[in-house]
This record gives sequence, structure tokens and C-alpha cells, in this order.
Amino acid sequence: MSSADLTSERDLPPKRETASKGDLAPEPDGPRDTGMDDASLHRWLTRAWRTPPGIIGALSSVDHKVIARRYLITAFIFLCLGGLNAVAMRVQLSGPQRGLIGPDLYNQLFTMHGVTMMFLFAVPIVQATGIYLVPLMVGTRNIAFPRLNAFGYWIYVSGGAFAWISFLLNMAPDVGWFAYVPLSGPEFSPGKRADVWAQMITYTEVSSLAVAVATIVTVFKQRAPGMSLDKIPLYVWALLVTSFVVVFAMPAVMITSTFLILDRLVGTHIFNPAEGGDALLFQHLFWFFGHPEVYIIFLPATGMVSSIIPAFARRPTFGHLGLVLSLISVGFLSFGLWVHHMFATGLPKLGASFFTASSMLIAIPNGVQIFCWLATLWDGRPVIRTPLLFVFGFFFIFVIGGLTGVMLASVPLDLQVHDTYFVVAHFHYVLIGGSVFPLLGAAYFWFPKITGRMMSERLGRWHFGLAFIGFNAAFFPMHLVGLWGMPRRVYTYSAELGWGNINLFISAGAMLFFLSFVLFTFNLIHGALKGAPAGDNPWDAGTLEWATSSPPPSYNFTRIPIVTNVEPLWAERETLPVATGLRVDVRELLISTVAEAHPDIREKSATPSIWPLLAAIAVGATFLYSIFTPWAIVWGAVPIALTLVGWFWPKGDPEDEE
Amino acid sequence: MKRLAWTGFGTACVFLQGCSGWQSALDPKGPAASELAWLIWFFTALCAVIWVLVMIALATPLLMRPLARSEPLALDSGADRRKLRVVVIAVGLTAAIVVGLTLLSFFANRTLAAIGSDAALTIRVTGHQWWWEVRYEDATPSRILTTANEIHIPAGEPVRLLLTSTDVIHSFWVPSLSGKLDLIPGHINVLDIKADKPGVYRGQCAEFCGAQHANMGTFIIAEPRAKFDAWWNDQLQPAGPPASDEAKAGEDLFLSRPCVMCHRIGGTPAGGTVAPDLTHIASRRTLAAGTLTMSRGNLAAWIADPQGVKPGSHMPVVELNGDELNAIVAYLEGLK
Amino acid sequence: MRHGAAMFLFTLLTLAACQREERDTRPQSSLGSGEQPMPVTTLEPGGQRPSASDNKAASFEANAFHLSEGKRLFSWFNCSGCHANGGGGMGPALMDQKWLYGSSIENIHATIRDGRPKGMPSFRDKIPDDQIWELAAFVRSLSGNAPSSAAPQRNDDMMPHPSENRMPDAATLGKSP
Amino acid sequence: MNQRPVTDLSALPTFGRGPRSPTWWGTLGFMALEGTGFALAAGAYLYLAMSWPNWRLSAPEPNHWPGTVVTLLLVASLVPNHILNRYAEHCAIVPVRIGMIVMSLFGLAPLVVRWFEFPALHIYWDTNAYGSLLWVLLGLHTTHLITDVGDTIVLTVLMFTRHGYSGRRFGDVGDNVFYWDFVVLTWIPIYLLIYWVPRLG
Repeated sequence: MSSADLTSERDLPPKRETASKGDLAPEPDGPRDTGMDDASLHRWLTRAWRTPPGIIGALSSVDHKVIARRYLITAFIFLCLGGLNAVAMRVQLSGPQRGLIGPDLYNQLFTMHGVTMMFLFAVPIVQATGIYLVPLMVGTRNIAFPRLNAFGYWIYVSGGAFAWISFLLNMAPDVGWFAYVPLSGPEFSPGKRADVWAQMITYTEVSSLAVAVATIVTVFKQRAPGMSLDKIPLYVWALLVTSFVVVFAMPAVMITSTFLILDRLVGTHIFNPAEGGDALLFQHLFWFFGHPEVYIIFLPATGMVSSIIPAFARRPTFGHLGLVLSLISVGFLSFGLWVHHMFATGLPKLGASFFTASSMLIAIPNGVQIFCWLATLWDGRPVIRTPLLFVFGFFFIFVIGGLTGVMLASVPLDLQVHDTYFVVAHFHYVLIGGSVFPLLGAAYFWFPKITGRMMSERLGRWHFGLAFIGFNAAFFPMHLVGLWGMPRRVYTYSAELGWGNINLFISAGAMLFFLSFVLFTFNLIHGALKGAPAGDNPWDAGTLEWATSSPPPSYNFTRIPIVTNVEPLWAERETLPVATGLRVDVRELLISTVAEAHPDIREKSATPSIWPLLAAIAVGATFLYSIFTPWAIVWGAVPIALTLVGWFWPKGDPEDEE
Repeated sequence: MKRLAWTGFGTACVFLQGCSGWQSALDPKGPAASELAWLIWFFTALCAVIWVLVMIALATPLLMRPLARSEPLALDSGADRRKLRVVVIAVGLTAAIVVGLTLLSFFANRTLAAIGSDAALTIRVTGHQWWWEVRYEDATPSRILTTANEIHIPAGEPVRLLLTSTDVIHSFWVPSLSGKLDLIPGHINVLDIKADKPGVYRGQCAEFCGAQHANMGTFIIAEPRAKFDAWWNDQLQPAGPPASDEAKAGEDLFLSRPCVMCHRIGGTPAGGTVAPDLTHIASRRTLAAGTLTMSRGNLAAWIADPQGVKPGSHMPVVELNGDELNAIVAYLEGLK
Repeated sequence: MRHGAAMFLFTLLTLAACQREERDTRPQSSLGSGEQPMPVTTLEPGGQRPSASDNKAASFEANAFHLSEGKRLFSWFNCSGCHANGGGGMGPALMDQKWLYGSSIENIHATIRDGRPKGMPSFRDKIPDDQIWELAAFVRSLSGNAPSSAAPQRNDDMMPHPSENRMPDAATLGKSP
Repeated sequence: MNQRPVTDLSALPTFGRGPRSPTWWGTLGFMALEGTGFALAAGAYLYLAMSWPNWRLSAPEPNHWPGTVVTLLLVASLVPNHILNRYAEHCAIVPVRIGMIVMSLFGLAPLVVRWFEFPALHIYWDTNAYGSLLWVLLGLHTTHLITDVGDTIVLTVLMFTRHGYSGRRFGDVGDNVFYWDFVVLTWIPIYLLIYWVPRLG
């Protein structure tokens, strides 16, 4: 990708080169929103910003809300599939020596569970929430690089389909989501299973990186006037930091998986100790991505918590600056502790101790966040609604996960619990407690904004109770069974080890947890069809996304709001200050300065286009083919180049040239 | 509260049955595991206290009067200043605890490192998919002993294990004696272990290593020094002659059928090295790396259908009729 | 159109993947070995494949797992002692297109099972029948006679020659890219 | 919610150059992630070099001349690149067109030499890990080079069409200049790593 790839195709009217020097022609004018009444403003803006009708139109959409909705639904489907994997595994493990699932299938199941949950559910869903909310929260009309964003979605959905179709074909990776060499290497993974892992990872991370760049630029350059750095909502900060972590972490896993497929396909020796390679190099590279990955999933969830708590504690978050600084320091520190995943590989003792210190250090900024949230809640009994219940569940569970994380950071202690069910318990406490519970809270919180309808509060409470009990019943005993010596990733265990009863209990808890998601699905569908109308701001929250209608129109805001406070809607109770002067006949949005968010440029945003989809198909076909031959890259470059030229070539459509 | 109690009850129930395990980090039988168990309990207790404090802090607002505020931005700045003080103190405490725990684990690490500094016995453990090759090193070449899956050690003495692998990464873990350490091709890792008392301690591979990762068990059998030396001497002996006609027939079958391609039996022409050494197989406690207990029936089951017992393992199905199977089992049973 | 292409790709993959990725470790018929449906004699003109082939051939020939198992057994059973990694030594080279006793998997299976004059021993009793099939499939892949998507990749070892999945395709002798 | 207009933006320009434009930031984002990829590949090389006392693993020394020629070409290209940038700032269409052609040629020239650079490594990717990583590093940078040259050529063609004379397009030229600097910048450490670092020990 380079500079020209990122530009929108908009351009000025043709101009003869006789005027080879001097000023460009003045911008052709069109109708402005200044002084226009609401009804005609709505008509003009809808005409400019809507997604075109028809199937081609739908496939061409570049509206961040449309793309985000697709992302959310797709990620939710992958969550269900990954959950079904887990259910199958728990049935197999519910007693010693069960014969329901053999090792060959079981290994594919737990690999698909990990890959699906990490790469196809957790990262995409937090990014998708960001795609939906960030442009609304910063008060702009679309995300930056909307076509890149659409491209990212097509890449993601095809990458996910690729992984799951390979599962149906009995060629799903069976080497764990971490795919350590030599097990995933050329000698010990015959066939194409490990190649599916390698290419699917590289491929889907392209989408993650695209979204990250789009998010960063949206936050840097498209904030509403007045939203200086100190007035950026915490959720947006969280997404910004996350996107930076993505930009610096995801290349590591792409490099790792590329090295792996090179070793497998063209016979390089990067991980072959007999020819100068090293298997541990894989682990270093993988965890350089793998640890920040946890924070990629967790940090946006902290942003959600920071959005939900103020709405129900009826005050701005306590210690806003402290929370921002801890987000940034967590982002930095997350790159300094990958080695704690490798304590059992026999690294030099002193080096390992350094990583103990750095791993424990990250507890401090995380502690700051927890304390600030608690302090926010301490003004009196908050309004208890379902989103807040899930935040309480988050505290209960995540703090346990964080504390067991401190245990894992200790080198000697880790040597006992590493690669046991204790670790399985730990990271489910961190990821489900730290990310899924806030996400569920966020679903109840923002559902009215997305659909215009409320979800059922009664079902929501049942859902919370079931999820909370089911989760703890399923995962708390895993701490114990891990300490009793049960390693991870075993498809069975013998009766004499005495793990039978506790595993039965765990499986029962897992079923309960799964049921809670069935209830949640019902509540989602029921809410979308029959929920009570929500109004613009059902929670009386303070950030900008609540200033527009529910669901928001394609152009987000009739006029660009002006921000005077970190909770702008609380500061401006009567009327919302807005800026005028943008054209309404074309997709014009406001570019502002990075630090102070002064209005700077009126720039045009990209129009709908089918090319991102075509480019994604070209890239996807290349990746698929590259599992079989390295020449795929050469042949695939041609359609990729053609689709990219089609994408970026200016169309000069009349709407733009009037 | 009720659900807490319920969870507590459930975990208490299952807790009781887990203590008897011979593969438990909470049931230490050696200095390293004892140090680690102490560390685990200490960390757990400290973390539990912290967690309870956070939960109290979380529950407090629930017990307060409902919020009186009409406007969210109308804050009580005095209250926020007091809160700031509490938060700063809490962060300070967090930092102090973090430093304390770092130092604690650093010193624990030093204690662990000191355990094997004077180890007299060196054992080379090589991981294979999905069994352990065990080689007792000795200055005298004739005393070098190769066996599989079960590691006899003298009780009360530190023993040095040299860990490596010929295929994929495995991890050696006997929880009641020490923490785990990986076996990585191209690397040799050193793990010192010591069992305080004679006993049998189970362990198993802790790094995912393919199809039969779940059935890659090992045993450490700690014995008094004299008994250990006697065991070593016994193991060095070649296999004795078959005791019965049936066993003799079994030996002939063993040597003329696929068995001989992979396995070694000392004192016979069978010299395969890619599978476990069977010279004294009947003296071991288990078959197929801890998958089955040693018995005539299990031996027969394992030989007749290894892919049913341990699907994906490298032991192929060899077609034998009933008599042939009985003969081979009789022969192997005699290899004490 | 996209739908049709996806369906086409799906079918293609299904057909290609089923054979390649299965990992059967138990003999398909636990009794009665894969007796040859027709005698394979030394008189067979080089490389002619018997017309009625054993159905076992198909399930081993293009299966990645069996091929890699064959590769492992080739080294475990020290075939290299005579055939030196396929390059030949005391025994004939296996990497070229010269087949003294036929190039089909059935021919090679028979060679390993029954032995051949001038030194190739019979492994009839020493190697279970399925493992002989695996070895035979692997030996074919040494000269590029296995689909490259199923042929074994390099070992984590010193590499005397490019791995089997990178051998030029025997059918075209490497003339296509 | 009722609105109260407080400011008017109609006087704002419709495009900006450099850090004022979102495209510049997007380009920077992609540079950051590509740079991370290069750094990690180089890190992998150094990691293996540290792990093996006999690094280069008894491989012959590479012939540095093709690489040096590429380096000189790339460094020399910075001069027309920045002259082009100046013209783009002034929206001077004819010099920009000439400059784009020059830069396309300056992009193609190192690619031609690169063709001879691979054999000059004197080792194949499947010989040993040293060879593998040389090919990976060189391959990564070649991909980088090819994509940017392709990009430059497309933009050059675009500058000759009716779409060329627009502020947005001059901004694109500026971003292309910016990105080319990055292509040159990433090559220097890779060049040193491939040809000179192994000679130090």
C-alpha cells in the first residue's frame, strides 16, 4: 500500500494544462447547510450519503455503520461457532476416557476454537464496535478511508469462511492456535492443515490492520471542532491505543506465519535447527504479537466500561487523565512482556526475571483503571440496569483473572501452572471477564442506538445471572484441576488421575454458559423486532453518539457538532452548538488539526464502490492458491493490481463534477 | 451471595477427591515442589485478600443511598479530592505489592536453582512422539542404560535431567517434584529434581505435541539408594531366556515379525532404536507411556489394537492370530 | 456468479481434500491383507500400471498423512542404507524416472513385500501391509509421482535434496511452472 | 436535539498537503506497520546470527556490488524526488509530469539491478537458514519496491489524464514522494545487514 492507494478518488473538475502554473481553479460551489431547514437538509444529505439500492449497491456500501453491522453479525456468528467447538470439547472431557471425539478431531476442534475466538471473534468484534462508534463519538460523517474499511470487512469474512470451510473438509489446522514449530512445521504436519492456519492468519490480519489505520486517522483528523486531546472520550482513546497496538503487533504474526509457510512450501530453513534455524524464534515472534493481542482485545473493553459507568453513576469518569495515561502505558508495556509465555522453554534465568518484573509492572496501570472506576461509582447507589450488571460481572471476574495473571508472571510459579488448566482458567477469566462481559454490557448499552429499540431488561437480568453463574462454574474449577496436574490440550485423561468429577462439573457449567448465549440471541432478536422504541438518548448519556437519532442516519449528524466538554451532551443541555458551511450535495466532511481539533479542511469522503469487494476477492483467491504453490503470488499480483487500479482511478462522476 | 455459596460448595466437593492425586502441584514431595507449593499458597492468599477488598469497594456503592445528583456535571469537588487520595494510596500499595512479589519470585528462583548444584546422577531424557527415552549417563560405557517412560531415581539425592527432543517440542512435568521444562529439538535444557522420600510420582507431557499428547505419561520412581543401584544393575542385564515353550515361540515371532523393526531387546538380535527399549518391559508399571497399567490383558490389548488404544501413535497394527498374540504376550511378560 | 464460483471451488476442494487429509491409522480390513488382484511379475514392462488396481492404492497414493508416514518409515527402517536418501548406492536410485519393476504403487508395494533379485529383501513379514503401502507411496513421491499438495515437505534435518513436494512433476517433467 | 450554529466553515480549503491531510497520516500508518515487519525480519536474522557462533554457516560471502549499485541508485533518486516534491507544492503540472516520469525510471532501474542481486547472494533460500533469511529480507524489500514503483507508474499515467490537474492529485504526488523516501530508508539497514554485518565478525 502506498500513498496513492489511500486517496479518495475525488478530484476537481478537469482543467486544461495551459494553466500550468499559478492557482488552481476555485472550488465549484454547491448548496450548503447554512441556514437550511431540517427537512431539506435531511433530503440533501440522504441523497449524498445513502448506500445505493440493490444488491450491487449493498455490496458497494462504504457507510461505516453498514460495514460495522455486518462485522458485528459476522463476528457473532463466529462466536457461536467457536462456542459450539467448546461445547463439543466439554462433552468429550466430561468424564475420563470418553470416546466421543478422537484426537484427530479434538485437535482440530481446540485449534478452531482458539483461532475463531481470537482472530474471527474477539479482535473483529472490538474493532467493529469501534467502526460503528468512533465516527459517531468524534462527531464525523464517516470513517477515514471508508473503502479500505469495506475492503477490510470482505477480507475478514472471506478469511473466516476459508477457515471454517477447511474445517468442514477435514483440513482445519490441528496444531493449536499458536501453531508452534516443529509440530506445525513441514515434517510433522503433513497435508495442508498448517498451511490453512498460516495463510488464514496472514490474510485476516490484513483486515485488522486496515481497520486500525482507518481508526487512527479518524481519531486524529476527523474529530469535531473543539474536541481537543483532553476532551476525547475514553472509549475513543481506548480504540486509538488499541489501533496503535494492532499496527505494531500484527506484523509480527504475519511475519511468523509467512516464515512458517515458506518453510513448508519452498523449503526455507528458518525454523530448522539442523540448518541454522531455531524453533524458539517462532515463539519469540509469535508472542511478540500474542501478548499485545490480549490487550488488543481488552483495551477496547475498558473503553466500554468507561462509557457505561458514567451513564449509570451519573457523573463523568473519575480520573479521566489517569485513565488515559494508563491506557497508553498499558499499550506500551504490552510489548515488553511476551517472554512470560516462554518461561518453560529454559531461557536464561536473569532474563526471565526481567520479564517477571515487566509483566508485574503492567498490574499498576491496570490497577489505576480499576481504582478510578470504583471511585466513579462511589457517589451513591448507581442506577442498576443490565449494562451496569455486566460491568459488575466484569469487575468480579476480571480482577480474579488479573490476579492470577500476576501469579503467572512469577517465573517459578509459572513453571508449575504453565500449559495447565490453570492457565486456561486464567485467560478465560481475563478474556471473557475482561472483554466479553463488557461487550455484552455494551450490547445492551448501544443496542438502542444501533436499532432504535430497547432490549428487554428482564431477559437481560436473567441473561446476566445465567452467564455469571455458568461462567464461574465452568472456569473457576479449572484453576484447581490445573494445579492437580491436568495439562491443556488433552483430548482425554485416565480415570485414576481423579479429574473426572470436577470435569463433569466444569462441563455442566459450560453448558449453562452456552445457554446464556442462547437467551442473549433470543433477546437480541426479540429486541430488534419488538423492543420498545428507544429515542435518541435512552440512558441520558453524555457522549456525541447520543446526539443523533437512533438508528443514526447515513450522514450521522445533520450538522457537525462542536465539543465543549468531555461529556458534551451534559455540558450543553438545551441546544447543541454546531458548525455550518459544509456542502450537502456531495460527501463532504470536516478535517481538523491533530491536537486541538481546529477545523482545517473540508474534504470529500469516498463514494460507494464495488472495487473493494473485487480487490478482496482477488487477494483472497491469491492467498487460497498460495497454499498450494508459491507461484500464486506472481499470478495473483495481476488481478490484485487491476482491482486496485480500478479502486483508485478517479471516476469523475457527474455528481462530483457539478 | 447464594450463588457464591453454591459455587463454593461445588468446588469443595470436587476438591476432596482431587487431593489424592499423584500428579498434583499441591501435593509436593520434593524440595522444589515444596518451595513452589508454598509460593502458590502465598500468592493465592494475597490475591484472595486483594480480591475481597476490591469486591467490598465494589459492593459499597450498592449499599449507599440512591444518587442525589440532578445534573451529572455538578460534582462535589471536596469528595473527589478525598477519592483521589484513596486512589493514590491504593496505587502505591499496588506498586509495593508488585515489587514485593517480584523480589519474592526472584529469590524463589534462586532457591530452586540451588537444588541440583551437586547432582551426582545425570539422566538424559529425550522426547519422542509420544514416549520418553531415558538414558542413564555413566563414565563407564557399559553402565550406560537406556530405558523408556519410567525414571528411577535415588530418593533424597538431587538428580540432573538433560532434556531434549528429536521431533517436536514436549515438556517434562512431574508436578509433585518440580515445575516443568520444555524438551526442544536443537536445545538441551537442564532440570534438577529431587524426591524427599521413596515413592512413585506421575508426570505427563505439558506441551501440545500432536495426536497423542494426552497419552504421554511418565513416572518417577524414587527408591532408597541401595534399591536404586540394584535396579540399575538388573536393567543392565540382557533379557533372560524365555521361560516356557510358549514364550520361546513368542520370542521367535517377535524376531520374525514387524516388532523387531523398531524395538530393542537386549541379548537378542532385536536392535531397533526408534521405539521404546523392551529388554525389561515387564518390570515397568505401565504400557505405552502411562496409557495402560502393565498386565497380561493390557499387553494383549495394546499389541492387538494399538490404534484403538492410542489412535495416531506410531505403533502399527500387526496382524497376529490368537495363538501368535498369546505367545508374544507370554514372551514379553517374562521380560522382567 | 460469485455464488457459482464459490460452489465450484467448494466442490473442487472437497474432492481434493477428502483423500489428502484423511488420517486412517487402522488397516481398513483388519484381516486379509491387500492381496494383489493380479500377479505382478518381473516381466512387466517398465512402468505399466496393472489395470485392475487394488482399492488400497488410491487411498494411499495421494494421501498426505500416509506419504509422510512413509517418509518416516523410510528413515526408521534404514532404507537409506542401500538407497541413500533415494539417490541410490548399493540399491538403485529412487529419485529418477527409471523403474526396473514398474512405477505403479502396486509394483512398488510388491517389490517391498516380496523382494527382488540382486539384494532387495522381502519385507512380507517384517512390515505390516499398510506400512508397506505407505512406503510405496512415499517412494513414488521421491521422483515426483505424487501430487505436490500431498507430497512430504522437508524434514527438520540436513537436506540432501529438495523435498518431495518440490520435485518436478513426473507427468510433465517439470515443464510447466 | 436543537442546534445552535456557532461557527461557519465554508471558507475552509478543500484539500491539504502533508500532515494536514488524512492521506498523509494513513501513509504514515502503513509505513509504521511495514517498518515493523522489516524490523522483525531483521530481528529474526540477528537472533539466528547470535544463536550460531559460526554464523553465515560456512556460506560464501555475497557479492555486494549489485546491492551497492541499488543503494547508490536509491540514494541518488532522493534528489529528483525532492525536486518533484517542490513542484508538486506549487501545483506546477508540467514539471510534475516530467518529475513523475523520472521517478518511474528511478524506480525501475533498481528493480532491474535487483534481478542480478539475488544470484549475487551466492546462496539459495533452501540451502540453510542464513540463505533463507537473506532471500526473505531481499524479497520483502523487492515486494515493497515493486508495489511502490507500480504505484508511481499509475500515478504518472494519471497525471497525464484530465484527472491530473487537481489539488488532490498534487497531494498524492507529495505522498508518493514521502513514501519513496521510506522505501529508500528501509533499504539502507537491510543493505548493511545483508552485505556488511556478516563481515564484521
